Amino acid sequence: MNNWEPNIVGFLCNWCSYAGADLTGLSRKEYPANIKIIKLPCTGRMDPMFIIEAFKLGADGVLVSGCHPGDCHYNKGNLYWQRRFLVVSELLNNFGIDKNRFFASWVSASEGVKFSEVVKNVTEKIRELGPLTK
Amino acid sequence: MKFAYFPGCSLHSTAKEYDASTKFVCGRLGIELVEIPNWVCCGATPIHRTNALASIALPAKNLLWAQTENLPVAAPCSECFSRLKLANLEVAENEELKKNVSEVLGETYEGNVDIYHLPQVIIEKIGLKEIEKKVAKKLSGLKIASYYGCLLTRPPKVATFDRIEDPQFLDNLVLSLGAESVNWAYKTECCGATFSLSKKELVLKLTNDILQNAYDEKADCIMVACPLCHSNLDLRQKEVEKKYKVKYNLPVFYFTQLIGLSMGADIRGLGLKRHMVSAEKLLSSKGLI
Amino acid sequence: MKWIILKDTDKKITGEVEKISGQVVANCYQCGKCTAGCPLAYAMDLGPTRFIRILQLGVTEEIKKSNTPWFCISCETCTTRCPREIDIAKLMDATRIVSQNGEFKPRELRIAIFDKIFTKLVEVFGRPPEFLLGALNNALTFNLFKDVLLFPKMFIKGKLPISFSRVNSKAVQQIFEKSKSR
Amino acid sequence: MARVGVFICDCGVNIASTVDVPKVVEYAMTLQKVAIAKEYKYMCSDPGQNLILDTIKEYKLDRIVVSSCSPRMHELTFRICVNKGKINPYYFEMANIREQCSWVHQKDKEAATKKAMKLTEIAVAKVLRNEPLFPLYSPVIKRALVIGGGIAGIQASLDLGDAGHETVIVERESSIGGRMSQLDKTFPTLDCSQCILSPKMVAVAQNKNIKIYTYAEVEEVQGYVGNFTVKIRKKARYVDMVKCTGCGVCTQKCPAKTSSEFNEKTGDRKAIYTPFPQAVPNVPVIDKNNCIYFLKGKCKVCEKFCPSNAIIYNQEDEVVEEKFGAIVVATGIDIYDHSNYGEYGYGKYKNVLSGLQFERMVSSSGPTDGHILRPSDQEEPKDVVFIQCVGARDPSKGQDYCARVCCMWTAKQAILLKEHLPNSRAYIFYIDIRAFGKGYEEFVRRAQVDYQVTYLRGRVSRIYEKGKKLRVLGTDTLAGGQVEIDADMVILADAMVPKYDSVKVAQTLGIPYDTYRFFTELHPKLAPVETVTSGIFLAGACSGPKDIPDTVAQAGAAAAKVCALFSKDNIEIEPTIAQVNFSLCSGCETCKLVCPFNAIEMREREIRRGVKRSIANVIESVCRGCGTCVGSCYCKAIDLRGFRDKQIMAELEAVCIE
Repeated sequence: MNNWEPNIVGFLCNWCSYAGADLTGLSRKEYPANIKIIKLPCTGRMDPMFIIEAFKLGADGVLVSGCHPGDCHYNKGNLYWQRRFLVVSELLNNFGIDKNRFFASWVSASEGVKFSEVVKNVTEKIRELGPLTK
Repeated sequence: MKFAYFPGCSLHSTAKEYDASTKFVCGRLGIELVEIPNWVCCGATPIHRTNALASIALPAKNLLWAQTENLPVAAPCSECFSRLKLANLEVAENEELKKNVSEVLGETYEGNVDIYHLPQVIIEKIGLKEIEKKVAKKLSGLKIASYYGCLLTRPPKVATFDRIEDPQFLDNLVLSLGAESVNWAYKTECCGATFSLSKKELVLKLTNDILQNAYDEKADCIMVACPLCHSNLDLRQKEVEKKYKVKYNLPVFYFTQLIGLSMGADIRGLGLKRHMVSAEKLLSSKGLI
Repeated sequence: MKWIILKDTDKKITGEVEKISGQVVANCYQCGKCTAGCPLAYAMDLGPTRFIRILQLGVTEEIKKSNTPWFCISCETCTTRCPREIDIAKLMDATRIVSQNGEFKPRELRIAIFDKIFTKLVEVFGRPPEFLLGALNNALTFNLFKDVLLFPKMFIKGKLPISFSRVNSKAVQQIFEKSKSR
Repeated sequence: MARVGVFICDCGVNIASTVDVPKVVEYAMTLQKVAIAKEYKYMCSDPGQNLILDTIKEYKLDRIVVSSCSPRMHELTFRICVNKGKINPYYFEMANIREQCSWVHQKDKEAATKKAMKLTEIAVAKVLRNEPLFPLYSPVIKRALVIGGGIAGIQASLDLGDAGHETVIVERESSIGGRMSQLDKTFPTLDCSQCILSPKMVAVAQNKNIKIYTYAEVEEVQGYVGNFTVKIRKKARYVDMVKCTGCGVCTQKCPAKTSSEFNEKTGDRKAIYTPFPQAVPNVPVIDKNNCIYFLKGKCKVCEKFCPSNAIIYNQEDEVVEEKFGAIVVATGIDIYDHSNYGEYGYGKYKNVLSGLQFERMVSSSGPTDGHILRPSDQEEPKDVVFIQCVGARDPSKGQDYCARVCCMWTAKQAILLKEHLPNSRAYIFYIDIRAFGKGYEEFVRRAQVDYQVTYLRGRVSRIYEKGKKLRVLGTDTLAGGQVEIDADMVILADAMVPKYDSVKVAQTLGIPYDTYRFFTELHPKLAPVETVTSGIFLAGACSGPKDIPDTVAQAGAAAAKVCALFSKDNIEIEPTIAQVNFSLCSGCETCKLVCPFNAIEMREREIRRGVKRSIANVIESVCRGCGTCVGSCYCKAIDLRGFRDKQIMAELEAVCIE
C-alpha cells in the first residue's frame, strides 16, 4: 500500500467554484493532483446518488463545492444542495462509509487561493483516513 | 471574582506601592487576587531579544499554575501582561511551538488561559459604575494626563480592549473619579524602559518628550498603569529636568493609587510617600489630603 | 554613497532572521511608515525602513554594521501601523538573536551586555534582583558611577531592597538549558 | 458507431512544459472508441482548428474532445469549429488540462501527466453519452435598464438613447450626476467638472428615448437575456414631480437643517432639498428623518409657501414592474472611511479632511463658496499636507488594491490649493506616483515644477494637534530621514470602495463579485464590460476603481454591447435545459416547488390510452438549466440535457475506475 494515492472526486458548480478553480490556475497556486473535477451547472444539480455511487466505484473522498449562500447564479440552487448535503452526510454512515470522507465548501469565483487551500485540506484528511476499504 | 495574580519583579522592588495600592483597591472592589506561587520573571524585553523559545517558555511556566487552577490571570505590569498574553497566543496558534514549549517545561501548556491587564480587570470586569459608587472623595480639580505607554495598547493582537490609537479607557476612569482628563498626544508614546540602564541618554529624551507634552497640555500630574513607565517618569524626572534645563514637577501616580485616594485611603498606605516627585503639595493644594 | 555589489550580497542572515521571526521581508514595499513613527529613529543610522531594505538585498556588511536593530526599543509602534502587517519589532529581535547565536558581533555592546546580565540573573535567581542588575551592569560597562546618586534616595524610599532570594531556579535553569539546545 | 477524435493542446509551453503531451496522446489512443488522437502547439489557432477539421474528414469523426484550457475560455471557439466540420456542437467536450492541471501541478510533472490522461479519459467518457442539441431562440425586448445615474450611467444612456433604444435610468438619489458632480475640477485638463457634466445631464433629461427614475431603487430582477422583468421601487419624495416648478421657495423657507451628504458633511442642507443647484430633475425631496412635520406632526411651512401646491405629505412608495432586454449596471462607489486610521485623527481633528471634503471646499458651489479655510477657525491655511494611499495598498486594513485615482487627484488638489492661495505651501506624501494616463505624467511634473508642490516619498505615521497646528510625523525615504511638519490642514486622499450594498445588488442581479465586493467582469482583459450573466453589463467604478475617462469609455462599450444584442430580433439560448420523462413522473410537484425560475408547470397528459395524469412540464423559454429540479426528483423522471445522469455517471466511472 506504499504507493497508494488518494482518488478524490470534485463536483464543482460552473459559476463560482469552477471559475474559482480556474483562478487558482491563473494565479499558479499549487495543490495536490489527486482531485479530478466534474463540472455541474449548479450544486442544485447534485444528486445524492452521485456521492454514494462515487464511493461505491472506489473513490476515497468526495468534495462538492458551490457558490456562497446568496451568491448562486440561479438564485438558490446552492441552498437546496445545502439541505441535501446534511441528509447525505448522515446517510453515508448507513452505507458503511465514514462521513468524514465527504466534504462540502463554498468557493466563489474570486477565491482562487481558498480553492487550493480547500483541496490541500481535503487531500490531507483523506490521506490520514487511508484508502476506502469495502 | 477570583484572579491568579502575577505581580512581576518590579512590584516586589521598585514599585511596592503599586502592589500595595492594587491589593487595597481590589480588596475594596471584591476582586480576590491569589498570587501565583513561586512565579518567576516573565523574561521582559532582554529575553525576547536573545532567546525566542525561552521568551515564550518563561511566561508559560507561570501560566501553568493558572491553567491547572482554571483561573484568569491579572497582571499589573504592561511588560508582564504583554509577554504573558503573547506567549499564550503564540502557543495557541502554533502547534510546533506548543510542542517545543511543553518539552522545555516538562509539562503541556495549552495556551488557553485568559490574561488581563489590571486596568482591564477593574474597568471591564467591575465596571466604572461600580467604581463611581465607591468614590468617597471626588478628585475634583485634578487635571490628570493618562499615560498608556507602549505595551498596554500595542501590538493590536495582544491589546484588544480599546482602540489602538488614542485609547480612552484610563481617561474614562479619570472622569469616573471626578477628576479632569487631559487630552494629550503622547499618551501612547514609548518611555524607553528597556534602555533605562543600558542607554540612559535615549531614555532621558523620550521621557522628556512625554513630560513636556503633558506639561504643555496643562496636566497637574500623570497617571500610569505600569511600574516601568513609573520608574522612568518619576525616578528620572529630576535628571530630565537637569539635562534639559526645565522644571516640570509632575507627580506620577499609579491608577490604583488614585482610585484608592478617591476611596479615602491613607496616603501612606497607598505608598504615595515613596515617590521621587512629591505629590503631597499638589494634593493638598487641591484639598485632597 | 557606496556601491552595493549585488554579486557580493548574501541572503544567509536574512534567511535566519526570517526563520526566527516568521516574517517575510519581501512583503515590505518601503513606504517608510515604520521609520516615520519610530521614537528612536533619530538615533539610528538606517532606521527600520532602510534596515529592511538591506535585509531584502542581503547586504551582509551593512546588516552587521547597523545599530538599528540594537536601538529598537520594542515599543511595537512600527508593528502596529505597518500596512503590510510585518512584525518589524520581531525582525529586529530576530536580528539580535542571530548575532547572539554567534553570527556576528553586537554593534552596541552596552545594550548587548545588559541583555546578557539580565538573562543571566533571571537564570540564576528566577527573579532578577534590581540592585545587582544595576551594579553588575555598571561594572561590566566600565561606568561604575552611573546612577550612583540615585541609589541612596531610592534606598530611603524603600525602592531598592538589597536581598537575594532564589525562586524556582531549578525550573528556570532547565528552561534555559533546554531552549539553548534548539 | 461513435468515432471520437481527441485533440491535445500544448498551449505553447503552458501545458507542454508540465504535462508530457505525447504520453497523453498515446494514452488517448488506447481509449474505447477513440479513432485518433493528435497533439498541436496551439489548438485554438487557425491552423489548429484546421487540423481538427481535416482530421474530422480524414477519420470520419463524429465526436470531438479537446484537452486544453478551461472551457470558460474556448468552449465556444471549438463548438463553432466542430459545427463547421458538420458535427453537432454538443458532440463536443473539453478537458481542462491547463487551469486545473498543468498550472496547478507544476512541481509534480508525473502526477500532472497522469491527471491530464485521466481528465481526457473523463471527457471521452462523457462525449460518448452526449446527444445532439439544437439552439433555442427567444425574442429580444429592445429596452435597456441602466442602474445608476452617475457619469457612467449617463453616458451609457445617452449612447443607447441616441441609437434609438428606449432606456430607463434608475438612480437612488434625488438627482442624477453622481460622484462627478461633487468634484470641482478634473485632472489633467483642469476642466470644471460641473461644466462638462451638466450639459450631459440636461441632454439625458431631454432625450425622448430616455426615462429617468430618480429617488428609486431596483428591487427584484427576474428573467434572462432579452427578457428581464424588473421591479423598481420609486420612493416617496413627497413632492409632485409634475406640479413642481423647481422654484426653490420650499427649501429657502424650510426651518429644519441637517448636514449635507452632497457636501460630505462640511455644510448644511434643509430637510426639503435638492442636493445641488444643477440637479436633474430639479425637484426637491423631503428627507423624512429630519423634517419637523414628519417628526413632530407640525410645521408644513413648505406646503404653505409652495406656489404650485406640489407638496404631498401622504405620498407613498410606488413599485412599478417593467420589461427590459438588457441591463447596464453603473452603481458606482463609496469613499473609504478614514476614521479607521486612528493615527491620522480623521473625525477627531477638525482640520483633517477627506479628499472629497476638500473638493467641496474648493468648489465655488460648496459650503465655503470656494474659499479654502481651515475648518477650526476659518483662517486661510499656510501649510497643507496631502497624504496618498489612505485606505489603499494597505492589507492591514483589508484594502490591498491601488486606489488608482489618488495620485492624480492629489496632484490636482495641490494645484488647486496653490491657485487659490499662491502663498501656501503644499506637501504630498506618496509611496509611488502612478501617472499612466494620457497627459498624467506631465500633469504631475507641472505640480512639482510649476506649482512648487513638495513631494515626499513616504507614508505618514501619525498626526496630532499641537496648539492650532497639526503636527505631521512622516518620513522621506529618499532623503533618508524623519520629517516633521506643522500643518494647518491635512487632506487624506480618498480610496474608492464598493457601494455599501454592492453584495445585495449583485445577488439581486445574479452577478458575481470579488473579495472586495466589486462586481466581477466576465474576463478582466477580453470581456471587461460583460458579466457571466448574459444581458447584464458593467460600466464605471462598480467593477473596480476608475477615473472619469475610463468610466466614460467603459460606459460607451457597455452601450455598444447592448446595441449589438438589440440588433437581433431573436437570440440563441443554451439548449442545456431540463426535460421530463413523462412515463416516470409521479406528479409530486417537487420540481415545481424548487425551480428558482418558475419554469415548471403541471399539465394534464395522457400517459397511457385513456389514463390521464397531471405531470410536470418544462417551459423551455424560461428554464435556465440549473438542474435543481433534477437533483431533487424522487423518481428520476426529470433530467438535464448536457448534464444527464448517464453523462455524469460516465464521468464518475472514468474518475474512479483505474
